[in-house]
Amino acid sequence: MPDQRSLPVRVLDHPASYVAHGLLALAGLFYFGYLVATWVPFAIKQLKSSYLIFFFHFPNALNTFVFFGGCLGGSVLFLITKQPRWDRWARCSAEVGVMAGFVLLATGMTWAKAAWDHWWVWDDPRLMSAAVMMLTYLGYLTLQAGIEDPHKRRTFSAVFGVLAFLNIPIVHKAIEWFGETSHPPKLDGLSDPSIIATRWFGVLVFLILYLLLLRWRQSRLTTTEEIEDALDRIRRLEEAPR
Amino acid sequence: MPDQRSLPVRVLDHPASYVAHGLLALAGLFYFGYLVATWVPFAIKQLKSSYLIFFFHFPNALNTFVFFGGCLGGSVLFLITKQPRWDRWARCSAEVGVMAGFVLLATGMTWAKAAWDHWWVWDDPRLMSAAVMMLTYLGYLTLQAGIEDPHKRRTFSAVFGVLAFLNIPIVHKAIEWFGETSHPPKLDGLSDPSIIATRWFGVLVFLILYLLLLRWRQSRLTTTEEIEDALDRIRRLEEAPR
Amino acid sequence: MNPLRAYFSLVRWDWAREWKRKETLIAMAMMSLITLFIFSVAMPPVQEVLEDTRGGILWVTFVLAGTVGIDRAFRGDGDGRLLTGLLLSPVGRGTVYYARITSTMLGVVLMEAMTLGLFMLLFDQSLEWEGLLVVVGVTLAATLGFVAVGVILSAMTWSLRGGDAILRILLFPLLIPLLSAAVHATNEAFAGRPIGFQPVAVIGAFDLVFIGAGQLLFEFVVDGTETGT
Amino acid sequence: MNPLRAYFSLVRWDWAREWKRKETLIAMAMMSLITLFIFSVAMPPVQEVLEDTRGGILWVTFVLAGTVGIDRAFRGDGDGRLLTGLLLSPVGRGTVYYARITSTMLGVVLMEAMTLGLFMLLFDQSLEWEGLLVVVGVTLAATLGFVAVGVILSAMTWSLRGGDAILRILLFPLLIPLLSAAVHATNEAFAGRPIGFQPVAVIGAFDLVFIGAGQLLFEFVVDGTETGT
Repeated sequence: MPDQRSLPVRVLDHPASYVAHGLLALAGLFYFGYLVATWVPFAIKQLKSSYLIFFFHFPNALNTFVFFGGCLGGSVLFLITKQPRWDRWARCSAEVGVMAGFVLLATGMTWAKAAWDHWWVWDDPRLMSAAVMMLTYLGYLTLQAGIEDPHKRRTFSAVFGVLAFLNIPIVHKAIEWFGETSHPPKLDGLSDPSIIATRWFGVLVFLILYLLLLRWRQSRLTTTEEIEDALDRIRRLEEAPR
Repeated sequence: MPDQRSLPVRVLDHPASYVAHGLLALAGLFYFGYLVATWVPFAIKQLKSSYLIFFFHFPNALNTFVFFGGCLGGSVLFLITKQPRWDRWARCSAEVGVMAGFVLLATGMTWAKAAWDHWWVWDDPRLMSAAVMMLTYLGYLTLQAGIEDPHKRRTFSAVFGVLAFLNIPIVHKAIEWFGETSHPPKLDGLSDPSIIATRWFGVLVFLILYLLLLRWRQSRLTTTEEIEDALDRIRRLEEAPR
Repeated sequence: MNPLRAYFSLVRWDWAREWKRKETLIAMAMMSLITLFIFSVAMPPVQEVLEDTRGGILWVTFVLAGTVGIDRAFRGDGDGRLLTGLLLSPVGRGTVYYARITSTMLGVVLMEAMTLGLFMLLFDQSLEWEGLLVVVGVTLAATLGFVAVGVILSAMTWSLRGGDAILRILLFPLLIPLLSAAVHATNEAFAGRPIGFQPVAVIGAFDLVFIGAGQLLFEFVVDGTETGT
Repeated sequence: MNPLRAYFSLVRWDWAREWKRKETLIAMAMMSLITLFIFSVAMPPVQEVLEDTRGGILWVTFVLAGTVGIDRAFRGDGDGRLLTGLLLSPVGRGTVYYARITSTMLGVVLMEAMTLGLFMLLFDQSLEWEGLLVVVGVTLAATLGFVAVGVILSAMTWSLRGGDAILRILLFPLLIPLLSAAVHATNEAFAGRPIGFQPVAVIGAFDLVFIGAGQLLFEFVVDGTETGT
């Protein structure tokens, strides 16, 4: 049977592309670490943990949004096209987004502990919105795991994927306004060009890394679902009246 | 068809016995009102509402216990004998008990407002236990109303009827111990013989009144259930293979 | 059929059904009563503490008891005939959605009115007329958003195994902005202060976004349900 | 079969089943997380207020999340095969009851451990070693009573329409003395004071009364279920 898939799909599915992607991510991470360790000005390094952690916090914050946005995109496209692959895209994006969110929360909490001596700061709108976002997307994954019928599962998850994303800006505004008003001091002086460049490079590196994860999860899920589909079709053929 | 019921049952079911019971209750209530208005010492009457209400509060408190005890008795007897009439006894006792409980709470709240200027006193263990008891027995009635299968309904309600009663002493002790400690002043000087006699007479009068209610509810419920049983048996006969 | 007439007849039909059995109303009222008592046991019901907790007690009670009603918005007799029946009727799905929001909200608002009265009586709270107006207005507006998003989720979860828990897991995180605005406004109103623009903005935005999205998405939920069962 | 061996094999079997899917554990953990966040939004998470509310926040969270697990104690795959299967097995009903208490309690205690840790981290609370021991002891003792009465009620309500709401309506009022004792003891422990004899007495009495009554009544609940479905 000749391979009927289009050229880009065949290239992306080839093992070599995974290896290349992985090597790229690895190289990026090393160079990122090198930049953090050597390039950014020494003055701010005195903040120690709260400073170093920032370069891991910021890229994960942005990437959390990117992948939750990916989940929104997949959900909308699934609702329009009804193609299972958009559901898989949305689901895997949510998984990777939740992972990035965990890194975001963990680095945020470490930072909070170092800077303000509390693990958690209820009135930091960014930390709180991230946590509420995480709760919402953990709910999304619970929903995906909790429905057996495939069409129902995909549709309902997509609907919730849209609602979940719509809520994010409202959550952020509400917590900014109604959180307690004992604002802890914020870190300043992060505008040195080397810092800006390094943190945006970090965003790119983590994006590459998480895209690798996304591809891996997607290909696993595709295989599983295709096998299930095939088994389903075989069973229906066997049961059908001749 | 000759009446096959035993003599006491026939006497109790006769309309004349209801009329007699009703007249007794009415006469009792009038005499009770007369006692409250004239016999008890004038000194305490200066407490006005908080004083008068006491003679309605106390009998209802005791009768609430009596009828919730009746519910317990009916529940236990149903579990042992499996006879539907004990379930009816328990259910109607709970209904009458809840009614007495409402009067208890209403008079208690009026008293609290008059004496301490608050409608509700969270640290009065008697008021609080009464409220928790009411919640529990409202739950009992919800359960009775929420199950269709008769055997299931009777069994489950009886089980809950036992649990509900067992909880009462624990509730009372817990609230006495852990309620907030800003105890409001209690009324004293209620030990005059005329007061004691009047309030116990009140207990008797309300007991007679509520027993009338209980009989009325029971006879209605018995009729309903017997009709349902008969319809059920007819349906089963019609459906049975000849 | 004229959508407006269809809407009113659906709401009337819903209410005739619920009013006959009152099961959902009673369940909501019981949950509200019980929640108030649990709070009085779990947190000291004294004035100094209540000043910080009254809005929270009230709104957590609203949400916990209201969710009982929302959970049942599509359950009907428990076998799904309700939603199927609604969809077979010659009525647009937007109409079904709005009718369902309306009748669910009626029940929830009744429960909230009872809860508010009881709360003020039992916890010895009082409100000026303006404060009462603010609380009523905020409650109505926030309940609209609560029910609008709840109904969509309820349409998705009622048929699932463990659906009542899933409904709560999906619904409560979405409600957090609504809750924080409503709690803030309620506390301000009880303290006799003006609530300002911010809670109104958050609640308004929530209502608009989720009613709009809800109407669009209800269509898809219905499609998912139809092929699913 | 030897009741003790039967008991252990039932508990093991339950846990193997739950551990494979983790559905109930995840649902409980999510409910606990969400409840903690709702409290932080509804009541100011500042130290002065928390001194009066921390025991309450903790225990209301325990009860709300734990009830999700208790609600599912007999649901199994949702079609009642679990309870029926258990009763067909050659095991005394008392053994089934205690095994079910044990495995439900394991799940609830896991959730509580997570909740306690997260609560102390997020709300910035700390406990001395003795205080921690007291909190753990009180939590275990109170959870035993909570689960013992919850399991009986769950066996009654799981098959009813709207059973999850009925379970809560029946269970929560019964829990009020347990809750007030546990909240009181937890607050004292966090404040570094001795808890005294009273909470121990109330929780102990609750445990004894409801485990005793539960074992006796479980028999009847099973009879009711068998003829009912």
